[in-house]
Amino acid sequence: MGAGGNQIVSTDFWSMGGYARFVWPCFAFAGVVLGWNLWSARRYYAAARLRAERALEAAMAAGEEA
Amino acid sequence: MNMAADGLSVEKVHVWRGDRHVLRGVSLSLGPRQLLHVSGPNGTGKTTLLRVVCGLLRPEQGQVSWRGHSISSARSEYQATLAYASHEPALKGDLTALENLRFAVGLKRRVTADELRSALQRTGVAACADLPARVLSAGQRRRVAMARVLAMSASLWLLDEPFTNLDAAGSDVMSSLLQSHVAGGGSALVVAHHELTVECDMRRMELA
Amino acid sequence: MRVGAFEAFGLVVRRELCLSFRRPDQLLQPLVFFLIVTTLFPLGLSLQLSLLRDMAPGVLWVAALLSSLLSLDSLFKSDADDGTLEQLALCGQGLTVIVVAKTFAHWLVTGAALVLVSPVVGTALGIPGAAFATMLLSLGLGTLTLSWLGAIGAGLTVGLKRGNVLLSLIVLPLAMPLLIFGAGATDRAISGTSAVGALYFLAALCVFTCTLAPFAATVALRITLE
Amino acid sequence: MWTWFYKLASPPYVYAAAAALAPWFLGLAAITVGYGLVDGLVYAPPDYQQGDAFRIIYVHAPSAWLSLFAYTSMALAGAIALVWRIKMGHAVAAASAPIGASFTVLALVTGSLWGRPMWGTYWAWDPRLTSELILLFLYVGVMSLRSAFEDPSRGDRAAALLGIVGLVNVPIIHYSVTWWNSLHQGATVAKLGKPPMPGSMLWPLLSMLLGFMLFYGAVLCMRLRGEVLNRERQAKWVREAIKS
Repeated sequence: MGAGGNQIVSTDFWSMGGYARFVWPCFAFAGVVLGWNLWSARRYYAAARLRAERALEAAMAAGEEA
Repeated sequence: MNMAADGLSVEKVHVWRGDRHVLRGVSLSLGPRQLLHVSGPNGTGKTTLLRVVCGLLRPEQGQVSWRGHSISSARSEYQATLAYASHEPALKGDLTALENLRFAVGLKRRVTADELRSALQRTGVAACADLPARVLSAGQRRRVAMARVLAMSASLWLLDEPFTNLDAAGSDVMSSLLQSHVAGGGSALVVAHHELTVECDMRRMELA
Repeated sequence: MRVGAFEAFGLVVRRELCLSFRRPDQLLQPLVFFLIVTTLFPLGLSLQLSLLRDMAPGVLWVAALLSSLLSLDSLFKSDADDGTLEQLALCGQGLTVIVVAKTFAHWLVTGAALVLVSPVVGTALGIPGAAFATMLLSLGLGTLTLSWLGAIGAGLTVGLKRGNVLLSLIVLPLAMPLLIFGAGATDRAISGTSAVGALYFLAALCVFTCTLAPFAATVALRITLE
Repeated sequence: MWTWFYKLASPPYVYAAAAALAPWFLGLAAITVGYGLVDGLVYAPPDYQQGDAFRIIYVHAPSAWLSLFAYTSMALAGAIALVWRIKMGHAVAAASAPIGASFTVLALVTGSLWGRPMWGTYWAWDPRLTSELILLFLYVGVMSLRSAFEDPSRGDRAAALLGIVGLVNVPIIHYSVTWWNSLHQGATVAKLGKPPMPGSMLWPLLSMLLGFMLFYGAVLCMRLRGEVLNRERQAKWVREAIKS
């Protein structure tokens, strides 16, 4: 699992060599963006499907459906 | 159909406006010395059909061809042979009637001021040739638009509700112009709600 | 005896100029806006000419950009509203000739006028006379390029209700290289170093935009005219 | 060969293909990003200059690359749709835009957080970040133009044209911003470039990049199904798909 040895002790890992204030927010925000993409894609698909179903009902109601 | 060989033919044109299926497989053909009167309730796509025929709107499906060639291949040559009068008279308010004609017709063919004045004369608005279009009444503006169609001497007339805002005299002038145009070998596609009193080879098409 | 393309070009330019000069007040508005915006900066910053001179190229160019943007809306709007744009599109000359003529006439009336007024603004902002030549040249190239970028934006947004906000949103990012090289050239001219490098880039941008934009603007208008 | 291209143009095929591919893309993306994170955060040695702050590159570089990649694929899909009148191209362009915009925001935020220790401020008009910001403006322009039209097919075509014009301008903008930056600041300020990296640092970066690309593929497929449904609502096959 990866070339460089694990010379980073777990307590020191979280401090990120003193830059924790910058590194972790970056990765957290990356998680937020990836999560938002998945959530909004799913929501967009669900909304589109709903509109399609409503159009189908309207068409059925209008007797267009063969 | 040899009629389509030297005239306009529209085959199974489909147009959607968003979700509305505005034109459902419309077909028509129009040869020289023929007038086609298109009528139908509002919103059935009469204006859309005109815009497809004059090449402004490309249909999703279907074909429009003029003298055997598809209009999308030679769009500007085709548009040079037609005169389109839309629902509005399409005049610049700040320009005089004569200037409006000069700039509109002058783009299609070289034309002298006298020819333009005689066209205005024939539609009965020669008096307001030098008045700015904004001071003219709706009927006068419609007559100026009629003069523009006349001055273009196009072989195909596409007219959208040409009789709106016209009084009795104006309607007679319009009918006689249509009749002489069709008799002279031209063809015309007219969108109108009411009956047309034009003695010529006239067919009617109802858009449902 | 069909009318040739050049003759049609000349006729449309004459039509646009005739229309513009029928309403001279509308011609003055962008110029007055240009003057107003440039007077804002000294009020907001300071009246020492020495300080103003450092900011002058940027101020001048931002003001020129914004006032040109203001007048872009009128490029197709009035014709689209009264239906004459369709008549022009259907005159058998092809939409590109019409777009080129209208944009060129629009530049003459707005961009060129701006360039003529800019010496007044330049002196007000402390730009030395020696730098005027470069400033005028860079503004001329810049406003012409902007008119063409604006023609694409106006073609896309002319049919929309709140179109002019969207027009600025679309055109400004594309005009940023213009601002960089334009202000850069004027800045160098003021500091006495040779501004030829920036002017070459500006000229390249201008030629590039003037050759490709007409086709993009034609496609844009064709989408709107549908 | 052409049947493959022709199939891409038929909405039901695209709809079904997107549904099938999405989970694969997502799974592969999870694996590669997981590996990249662990390898990048734990095993990669700290940079001799920036220490552990350099690890931000494992998020900044892939998102900056993706923001440009998504814009290019949006513009090309739009161009194909505009020229060959293939409606699915517009669906792909419409699906790709928000993903690209979100990655641009991610690149900007991570870029400024990374810049803070180096420049002392969150924003120092670094040429790459400035180009990224202008790219975000281009995204917003295309997306708002697409939604400004009532008729979706005209909105699609207008956005496709703006996408092409924007794509042509991206290199011009990037070059002129770099020229402008070198003019005023000179090259002394350490720019956000990728420092020359040994293998142990490079592998996590490549796997994060691959992971982000796969993730983009996954979300694109998911959004694409919604876009296809919106555009084909009246079609027969949609009714069968809905009923099943």
